[in-house]
Amino acid sequence: MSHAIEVSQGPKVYGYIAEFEEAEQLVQAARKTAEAGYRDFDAYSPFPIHGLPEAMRFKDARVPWIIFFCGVIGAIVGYGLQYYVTVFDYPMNVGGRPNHSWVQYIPITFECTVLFAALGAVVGMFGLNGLPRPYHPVFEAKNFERASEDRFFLVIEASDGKFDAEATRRFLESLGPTEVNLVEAEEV
Amino acid sequence: MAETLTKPHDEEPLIEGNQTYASLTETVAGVVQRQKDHPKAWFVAFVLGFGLVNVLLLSITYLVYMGIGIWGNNQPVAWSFDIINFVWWIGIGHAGTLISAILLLMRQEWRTSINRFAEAMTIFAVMCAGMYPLLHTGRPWVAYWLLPYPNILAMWPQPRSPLVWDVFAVSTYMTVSILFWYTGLVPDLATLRDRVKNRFAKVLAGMGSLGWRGSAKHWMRYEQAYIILAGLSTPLVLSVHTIVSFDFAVSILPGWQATIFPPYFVAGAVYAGFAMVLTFMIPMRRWYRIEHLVTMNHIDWMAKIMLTTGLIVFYGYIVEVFYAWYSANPYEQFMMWNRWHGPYAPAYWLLILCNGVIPQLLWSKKNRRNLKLVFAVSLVVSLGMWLERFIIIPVSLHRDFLPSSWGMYYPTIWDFGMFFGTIGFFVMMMFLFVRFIPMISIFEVRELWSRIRPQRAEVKEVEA
Amino acid sequence: MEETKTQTGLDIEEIRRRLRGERGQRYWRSLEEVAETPEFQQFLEDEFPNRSSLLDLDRRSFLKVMGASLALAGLSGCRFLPKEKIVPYVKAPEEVVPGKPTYYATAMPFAGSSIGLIAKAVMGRPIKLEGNESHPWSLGASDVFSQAAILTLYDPDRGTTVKNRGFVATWEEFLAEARKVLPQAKGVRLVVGDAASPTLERQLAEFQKVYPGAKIVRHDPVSRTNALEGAKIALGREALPVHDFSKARVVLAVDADFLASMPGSVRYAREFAGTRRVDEKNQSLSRLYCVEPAPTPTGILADHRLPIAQADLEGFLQHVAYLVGAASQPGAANLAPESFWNGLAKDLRSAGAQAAVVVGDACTPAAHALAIAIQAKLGSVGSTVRYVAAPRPRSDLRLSALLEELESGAADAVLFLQANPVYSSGLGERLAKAIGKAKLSACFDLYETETAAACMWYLPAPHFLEDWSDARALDGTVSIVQPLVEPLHDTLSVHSLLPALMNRPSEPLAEVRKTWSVDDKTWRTWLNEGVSSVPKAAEVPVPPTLQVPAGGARRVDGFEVAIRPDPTVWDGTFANNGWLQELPKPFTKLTWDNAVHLSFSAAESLKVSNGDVVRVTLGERSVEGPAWILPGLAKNTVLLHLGYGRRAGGRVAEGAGFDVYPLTSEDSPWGGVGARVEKTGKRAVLASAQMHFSMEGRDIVRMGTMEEYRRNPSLKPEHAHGEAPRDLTLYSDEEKRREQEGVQQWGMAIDLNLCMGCNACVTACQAENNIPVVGKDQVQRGRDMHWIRIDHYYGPRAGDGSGDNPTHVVQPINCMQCENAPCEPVCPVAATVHSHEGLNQMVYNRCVGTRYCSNNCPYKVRRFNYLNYQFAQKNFDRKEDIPLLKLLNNPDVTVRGRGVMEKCTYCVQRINAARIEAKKKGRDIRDGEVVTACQQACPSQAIVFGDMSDPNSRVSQIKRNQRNYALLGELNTRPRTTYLARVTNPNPEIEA
Amino acid sequence: MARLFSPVANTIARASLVAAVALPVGAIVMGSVVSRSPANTNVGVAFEQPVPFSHAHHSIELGIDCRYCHTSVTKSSSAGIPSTETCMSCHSQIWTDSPLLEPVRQSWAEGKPIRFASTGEVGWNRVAKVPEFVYFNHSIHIARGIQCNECHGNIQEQHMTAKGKPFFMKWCLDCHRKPEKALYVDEQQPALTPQEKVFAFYRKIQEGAKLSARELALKKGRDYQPSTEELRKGQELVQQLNIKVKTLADCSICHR
Repeated sequence: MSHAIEVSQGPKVYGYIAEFEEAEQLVQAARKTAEAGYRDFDAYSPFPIHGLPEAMRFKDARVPWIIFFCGVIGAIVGYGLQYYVTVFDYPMNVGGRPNHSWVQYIPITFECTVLFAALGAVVGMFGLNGLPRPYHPVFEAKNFERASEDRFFLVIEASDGKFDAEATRRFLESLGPTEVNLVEAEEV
Repeated sequence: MAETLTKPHDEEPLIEGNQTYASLTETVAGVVQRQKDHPKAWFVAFVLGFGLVNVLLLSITYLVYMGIGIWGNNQPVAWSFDIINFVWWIGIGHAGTLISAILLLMRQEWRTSINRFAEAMTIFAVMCAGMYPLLHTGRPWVAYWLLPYPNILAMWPQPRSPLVWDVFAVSTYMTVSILFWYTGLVPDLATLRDRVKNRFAKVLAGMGSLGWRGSAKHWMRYEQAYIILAGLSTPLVLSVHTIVSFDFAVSILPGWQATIFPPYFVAGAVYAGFAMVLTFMIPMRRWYRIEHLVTMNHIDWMAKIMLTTGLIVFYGYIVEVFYAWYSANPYEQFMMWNRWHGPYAPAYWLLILCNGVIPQLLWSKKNRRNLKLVFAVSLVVSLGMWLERFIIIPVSLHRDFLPSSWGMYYPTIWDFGMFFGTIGFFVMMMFLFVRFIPMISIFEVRELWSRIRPQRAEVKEVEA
Repeated sequence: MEETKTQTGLDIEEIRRRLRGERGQRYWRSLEEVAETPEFQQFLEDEFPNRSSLLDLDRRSFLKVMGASLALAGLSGCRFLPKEKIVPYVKAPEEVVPGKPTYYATAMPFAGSSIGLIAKAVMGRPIKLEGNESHPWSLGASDVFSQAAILTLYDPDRGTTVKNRGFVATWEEFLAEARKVLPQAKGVRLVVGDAASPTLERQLAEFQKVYPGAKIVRHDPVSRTNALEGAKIALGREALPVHDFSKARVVLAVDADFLASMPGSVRYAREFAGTRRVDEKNQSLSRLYCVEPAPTPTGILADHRLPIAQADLEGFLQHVAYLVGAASQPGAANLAPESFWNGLAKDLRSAGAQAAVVVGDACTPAAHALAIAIQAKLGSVGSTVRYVAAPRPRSDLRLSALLEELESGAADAVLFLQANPVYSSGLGERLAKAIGKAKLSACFDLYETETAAACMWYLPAPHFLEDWSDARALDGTVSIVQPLVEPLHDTLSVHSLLPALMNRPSEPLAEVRKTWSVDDKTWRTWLNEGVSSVPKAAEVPVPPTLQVPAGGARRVDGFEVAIRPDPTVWDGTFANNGWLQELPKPFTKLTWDNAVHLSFSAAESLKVSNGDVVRVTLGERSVEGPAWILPGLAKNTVLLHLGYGRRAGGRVAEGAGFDVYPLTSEDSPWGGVGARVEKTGKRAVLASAQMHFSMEGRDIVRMGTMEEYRRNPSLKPEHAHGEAPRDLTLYSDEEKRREQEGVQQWGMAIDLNLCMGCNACVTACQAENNIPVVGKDQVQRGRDMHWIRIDHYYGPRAGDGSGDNPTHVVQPINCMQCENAPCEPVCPVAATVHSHEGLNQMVYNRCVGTRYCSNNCPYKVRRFNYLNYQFAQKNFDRKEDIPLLKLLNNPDVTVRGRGVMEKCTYCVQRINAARIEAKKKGRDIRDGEVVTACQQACPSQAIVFGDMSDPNSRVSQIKRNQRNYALLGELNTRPRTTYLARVTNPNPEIEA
Repeated sequence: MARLFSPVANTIARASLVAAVALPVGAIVMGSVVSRSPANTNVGVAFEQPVPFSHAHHSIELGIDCRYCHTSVTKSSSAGIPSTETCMSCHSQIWTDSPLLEPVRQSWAEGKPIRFASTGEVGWNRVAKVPEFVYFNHSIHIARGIQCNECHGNIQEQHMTAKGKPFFMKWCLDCHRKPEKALYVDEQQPALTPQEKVFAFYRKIQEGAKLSARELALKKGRDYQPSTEELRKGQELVQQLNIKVKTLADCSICHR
C-alpha cells in the first residue's frame, strides 16, 4: 500500500513527523506506535530518554562485543610485539634480564588493550549509528532544529509497510502532539 | 562517601532556579554564541597565557639549538624540572578523567556540570606534559626511536624501560581522553549547529556534530559506548600515573625505589587535578554566570575529594619515613635524613605545609563554602604537588650512594622559562576552550534536569 | 693577517700559499699544513672514516636529518651526509698502512730530567703518548704531564711565527738582526730553561767560545739546587740522589712526594708498589713514614704520616740523625711523640741497608746533607740510594745578577731559550722593564709568554714531537728525542737556532748526531729502543763516615708559606693545557684554579671558609687568592701552588687562578716563615670536581692494618652488608650464563694498596678516548666528562680528631661494567646493553639522551654531553670549533656530539683491535694483549685488566685475592671492576 | 527547518574518513619504501669521477689483482685508495697521451692529489661508505673468506663504479647473525685458505673458469640463497674458523 501516494518527481516523501513538548509524551507515543505495528519509525530527543528504546521495542548489543574483541586484539598485539622484539628479532642481554622478561611487558600490554578497546568503542558506535551523516531527510522537517534543544519528535517513515498517508497522519495526531507534518526530502 | 555525595545532604538542588530545557541550553550555548560580550577577565587571562606561550617557544628554540646544557641539570642530577613538570602536568590531567569516568560509574550526578570542563583540562594538561619527555632528550630529533616501527636499523624500543611504558601510557591516555571528550561533545555540537546564526560557525558545528540528530537508537548505542569508555578510562587513568610512578619505582635509587609509589602518585594526581579544576571553576562560574549549574555544593564536594586524596598523599609521606626506618637500609635512612636536614630541607618542610597541613582547613564546612579560601587552598595544593616531585626527583638524585659524586642542583632561567611557558599554554588553551566550545555538557544537564526538576504541574504554574 | 693568527692560531693565508706547493712536496708537511682546508677535512673523513663523528652529523645535516626523519619512517640518516670526496696520496709513504697506527720511541724532557715515551701516530698524526717499557725511568708507565703533552702539540694558542715587537716577522729578519748585534754586544746572556739536553749543552759551550763573555743563566722555577748544595756539604761535590725502593723495607720520606711529582717518580712508584703487594703468601709489607708540611699522594700511602711545618723539617732530620747515631746532638725532639721517635729509629736501624731516606727538593741543603749522613750511617748507600753527578752544569750567573746587569746596561743582548723568568720568578715586572733596555732581546718559546711580551723578538719553538733533540734522565740515561711530525708552525729547532747565531746554519738532526758520533746501526737501535747506550752519569762516592754540620729548626712565628709546583700545571709550563687545567687536583679536586690552602685549625682561627679571598703576605710581598681548607696541612702552614695567574701564554692559561711567584725569590723559592694571612671579605667561585669527602660510614673503601688483615683477610667491616648472594634473584641466570660460554669475559681489578691518586690514568683515558674539556663553568655545574675519576675520602681514622691529620684514601672509579647493570633495563632505545663478553656497551649513535641510565647508575660514572664540548678549548657554545684539535682525535673512538651519554668502555677499541689481529692468526686474545689506557699509564700497576673466564689470567689470579671486593656489592649489580682492600702497615709500637 | 548540508555531503564525509586513515598510512609506507630505495641507498648509482675508471676493464680484462691498488685490504681496516703513483706505474707507459688520463698526469706532475678537470674539486667521489659511527674492518672479513662482492656487488663488471649493496644495519646483521650464509669452500680448489679463496675467485672470473651457482650470484652481485647442504657446510666452516657467532651481533663489534 506504500504506493498510495505517487510522487513521480520533485521532493520525495520521507514520512510523517509528530512534535511533542515532553519526553514522557514521546515515550507514550513511541510505545503506541510500536503497538500499532509500525516498524520503520524513530524518535528524536535532545537527550537520551530512559525507557524509550524499550518502548520502541528496539534492541542492539553489538557495541559491547566490538569493544571486547578490539580489547582482546589489543592485548595480543601489545604482548606479541614485545615478545617478538626481545625474543625473536633482536635478543639482547639487557642488564642480565632474561630475553623474555614477561613481568616488564605487562604495562604496555595493558595500555594497548585499552587503546584498541577505546577506538573500537567510538568507531563501532558511530559506525553502527551510520555517522557521520551530515544530510538526513529528517533535517528537512519543520521545527526539527529544536530536536537538539527542547522538543521531542516521532517520525513514521514512508518506507514502513504499514505506512499510509492518511491513516498514519491520523494515527499520529491521536498521540497528542503539538503538531504533525509531512516530511518531504530531496533524497530518502 | 559515594552515598553522601549522591543525595545532596541539605536540600540544595544540583541545578538551581526555575529552569527549562531552553533556558539551560541558552545559558551554556549562549556563552559560545554571544562572542561579543565576554568578560574583561577573559582577555586579560588570554593575553597573559599567550605571552607566556611566546616564552615557551623561545625556550624550546634555544633548547633545541644549544642542548640540555642550558638547564641546570648535571651529574648526578640528570633529571629535574623537565621530569618534575612532566609528572606535575600528567597528574593535573587526571582529575578530568576521574570526574568524567569514575564519577560517572559511581553515578555521581553532580559531575554533570563540571565533567566537560575537566576533560578539556585533561587534554591540555597532557599536551603540556607530553612536551617534556620529548624535549628533555639530548637529541629530540631522534626521539621517534621510542616508537616501535620496522626499520632498516633492525632496532626496536627496549620494552623493559619505563620510559617506553610512558610513551604507550601517555599516548593512549591522550587518545582515549580526546575520544571521550569528543564523543561527549557531538550532541552539543549538534545543538550549536541548530542554534548559531553565523553560517561559518554553523558549518563548522555541523561537520563536528557528524550529522547527529538525536535518534533514540543512536542515543542507546551512544550510552552503551559512553559508559564502557568510562569503564575503560577508569583503569587507564590509574595505570597512567602508576606507570609514571614506575619511572622512579623500578630504579634502584633511594627515594625512588618505593612500592608505595603507584597508589600515592595516583592520589597525588587526583589531588592536584581537583585543585586545578577549582582554581579555574571558581572564577569561571562567576564570570560566565553559571553559578546555578556549578553550585556551592559542587565546590563543597570537590573540596571534600581534595581533602580525602590529600590525606592519602600525606599518608604516603608518612609511609616513606616508616620504610626508611623499617628497611634498616643506610642509604634509605640517609635519604630521609637528607630530606629533613639536607640543603633542600626547606623545600621538604614547605611541601609538608602545603600538602599536609593547610588542606586540613577543608574539614570545616564553612571553609569549604568560602570561595576565596578554597581558591587559595587549591593554589597552595598545586604548589605543594610540584614541590613533592621536586623532593622526589632532584633531591633524591643529588645525594645517592657514593658521597664522592654528590652534587647540588640549581635551576636556570631556561628551566623556569619552560615551566611558566607550559602554564601559559595551558591557560591560553583553557580560555580558548571556554570561548568556542560549550564548557558544560548541555545534553547531560538537560537529561539531569529532566529527572530532578520539580513536578510538571509546578512548572505549568510557573509558566502561567 | 695578524687577526687570523690570534683568532685561529693557524695562519690561513700561509697555508693557502703553501698549498700552492711552493715548498715542493714533502708529504707530512703538506698534511699538517692543509689542516684548515676542506680537502683535508675530506681526507680525514675518508682515509680514516672512524675519525669523524656524530657531531658532524648533528652539525652538518641536523635540519635535513630531522626533517627527513620525521617525514619518512626508517631512514638510516647516513644518506643525508653531503657527497664526500676521497683524496688519495700522490705518492704513498712506505711505512704507513692506511688505518693502522705506527709507533715511534721518543722522550719528553721535563723538569731537568726526562721520561722515555712511545708515541702512537695514525696517518702521520701523533695521537697518543705511552710510557716506553725499555726506558728505565718509564718502565712502560707515564705521568700526567707526559700523557697531556700531546695536547700541547695541537694547541691552537702556540706561537706560529716570529714576531718583532708584536708584528709578524721572519726568521731571516731575526737572524740578520742577531748576527749584526751579537758581535759588538757588551754582554751576551742566554737564559735557558730546565731542558737537560747534552746537545744543547754542547752548543751552549760552543756558543760561549764563539762569543767570549757570553754567560749562561739557568732558570728553572722548580729547582733542585738545595739537593745539589746538600750533597756539596756532605760529599764535597754536587750530586743528586737516585733511589731504589725495590730494596727498601723502611722508607722515610721527608716532604718528598717521590711517588707522584719528584723527578723519577714513575719508576719509584713501580719499585715501591713491588714492596706493597699483599696476598695469602706474601704478607711482608714495607713501611712508609711520611713527614711533610702539605699532604702529597705519597702521604696518602704512608703508614705513618706526620704533618710538620717545612721550617721544622731540618730539625726533624737532625733528630733522626741523632737517634740513628749519624749526628752527635739531638734535634727538635718536640716535633713528635716519644713512641714515634723510638719506633722510627728502631725501624731504620733494623732495616739498615734496606732503609731509605728521601728528602724533597724544598728541604734545606742542610736537611739533604743530614739525609746523606743518615743513609751513610745506616749503610743503605749503594743499596737503596746512590748519588750521581748532576745532569748539567750550574748557572754562570744568577738571575738577580742578570737583572742588575741589564739595568746597568752591562748586559745588552739577552736571549731566553724556553725560559720565562718574567712570569716564573720573583723579579717579574722589574725584569720586564730591564729587558726593555737591552739592544737585542728575544724569547724562544712554545707560547708568546710574559717574557716574550717583554722582549723585542718572539721566536716560536717547536714542540718536542716536532723536533730532533736528546735528553738525560734522572740517572743520566740519554734518550734521543725523535720528531713524529714536521713542525705545524713556522718554528726553528733550538739546535738550529744556536748554530745559526754562530753563523753556521745546521739541521737539528745533524747537530744531535754530532753530539753522539755513532754509526747508523747503533743510532737506529737507539731510536728504536728509545734509550741510548751512552754511559749514565758518574756515581759520586760516599765516604764511610762523614760529618755534617748540625741542622736546627727555625722558629715558626705566625704562618709559614710553603710554595710547591702545581700538581697539574706544574710551574706554569702546562698552564695552557686544557686537560691538565681540568684535571682534578689530588686532595682538593679543584680544577682551573689554584688556592690558598689552609689547615682546619688555621681556617677556624681565621674564620675563613672555602672560597673566601684572603691576602697572604710574606715579607713585603703579598698575593690574594681564594682560600681552600686542606686537611692534612701542618697547622700553621699555608700551601700555595705555582703555575697560575698567567698574564700571557694562551687563552686557556690566562685568567686562571692567581700568581704566587711574587712571594718567591731566588734564595727562597719554596716560601718562608713569618707570613700573615687576612680575610679580604671578597669571595671567589672555585670549581671542585668533588664536594663531599666523607664516606658517611658506608662500606666504600675497605682498609685496615696488617693485624686487622691477618684477623679478617677480606677487611669487610662487621656492619657492612657485603655482596648480595647470587641466588637471590627473580630470574634464573641460566640463559645468560649459556650465552657467555666459550666467550672471553673482561674484568678489571684495582689494588687500593698501590693507588696513590696520581691521576695518570685520568689523563691517559682522556687522551685515548677523545674526552673533551668542558671548562670551569661546566665543571662547577657538575658536568666534567672524565670516564675515570679518583675519588678522595678522609679515611675512617680521622687523625687526632682536630681534622688536621686525617687518613686519606683514594679510589679510582670507572664504569664497573656491572653484570646486572642498572643502567641497561631503563634505556628506552637499547642504546646501552650487554655484550657477550660482559661489556656494558654504550652505543652513542643510538642514544637519544634521556639520561635515565645515569640516574640509575649507583656509581654515577656516566657522563652526558650537555652541550657541544668537542673541539672547543674554553667556550662551549657552538661558536668555538678548533679544527687543529680534530687532528688529536683517536680515529678508533667515536667523537661524541651533544645530547648523548658516554662512559668508560674498557677501551673496547683496543679489545676489538686485539681480537681482529688474534682472529687473523686463528686464536683468541692472549692475556696481556689488551691493555686499557688507564692500566697502561698506571705507574704502580694498581690496575689489572683481562679475561676473567681464564683462571690463569692475571686478573683472575688477583680477583682470587681475599682482599678483592665489589663496590656496593649489596646492590647485586655484580660489577666486573672490583677493588682490593687497602692494607696499611703501621708500626705497632707507635700509638696513632 | 532549512537543511544545512545537501545529500552529497554524506558521500564527502565518508570519503574524507577514508582519506584520514589512508593518508598517514600511505605516507609511512612511502617513507619506508623510499628509505630502502636507491634514492636513499645509492645502490647502483654511479657518480661522476675525475677519471672514468673501470673496474671491469682493469680487474677482468687486464686481470689486475684487487690488492694491486687496494694495498691494505688484507692488513687494515681501510682497503686503501691507490695513489697517483700507482696509476702512473702503468700509465707512464701506456695511454700516456689519453685525454681521459690528463687529471692523473697532472696530479703526478704537480705532486698534488687528483682533481676533477671540470670543477677542480679534489679527489674521487666516495661510492661505498658506512656511517662515521660504524667501524668496518676489511682485513678480518677477507681473512674469513668473505668475497668483496658480498658487499661491493658486481664490482668486477662495473665500468662506472657504483655502490653494490645498501649498507643498512639490518643488511650487515643479516651476515653477522648467520655467517654460514656467506662462508663457503671453493670445491674446485678446497686447499685454499679462506683469504686465498677470496682472490682466487677473481682469477677464476678472469680465466672464465666455470663458476658455481653461488659464485655466479656473487659475480653478478645478486643475493644468493644457499641450500641447506651449503648451510651445513657453512656451519662446519664457522666451527673450523672458531667464529663466535653469538658475539657477532654485539653492538661493540661495530660501534665504539
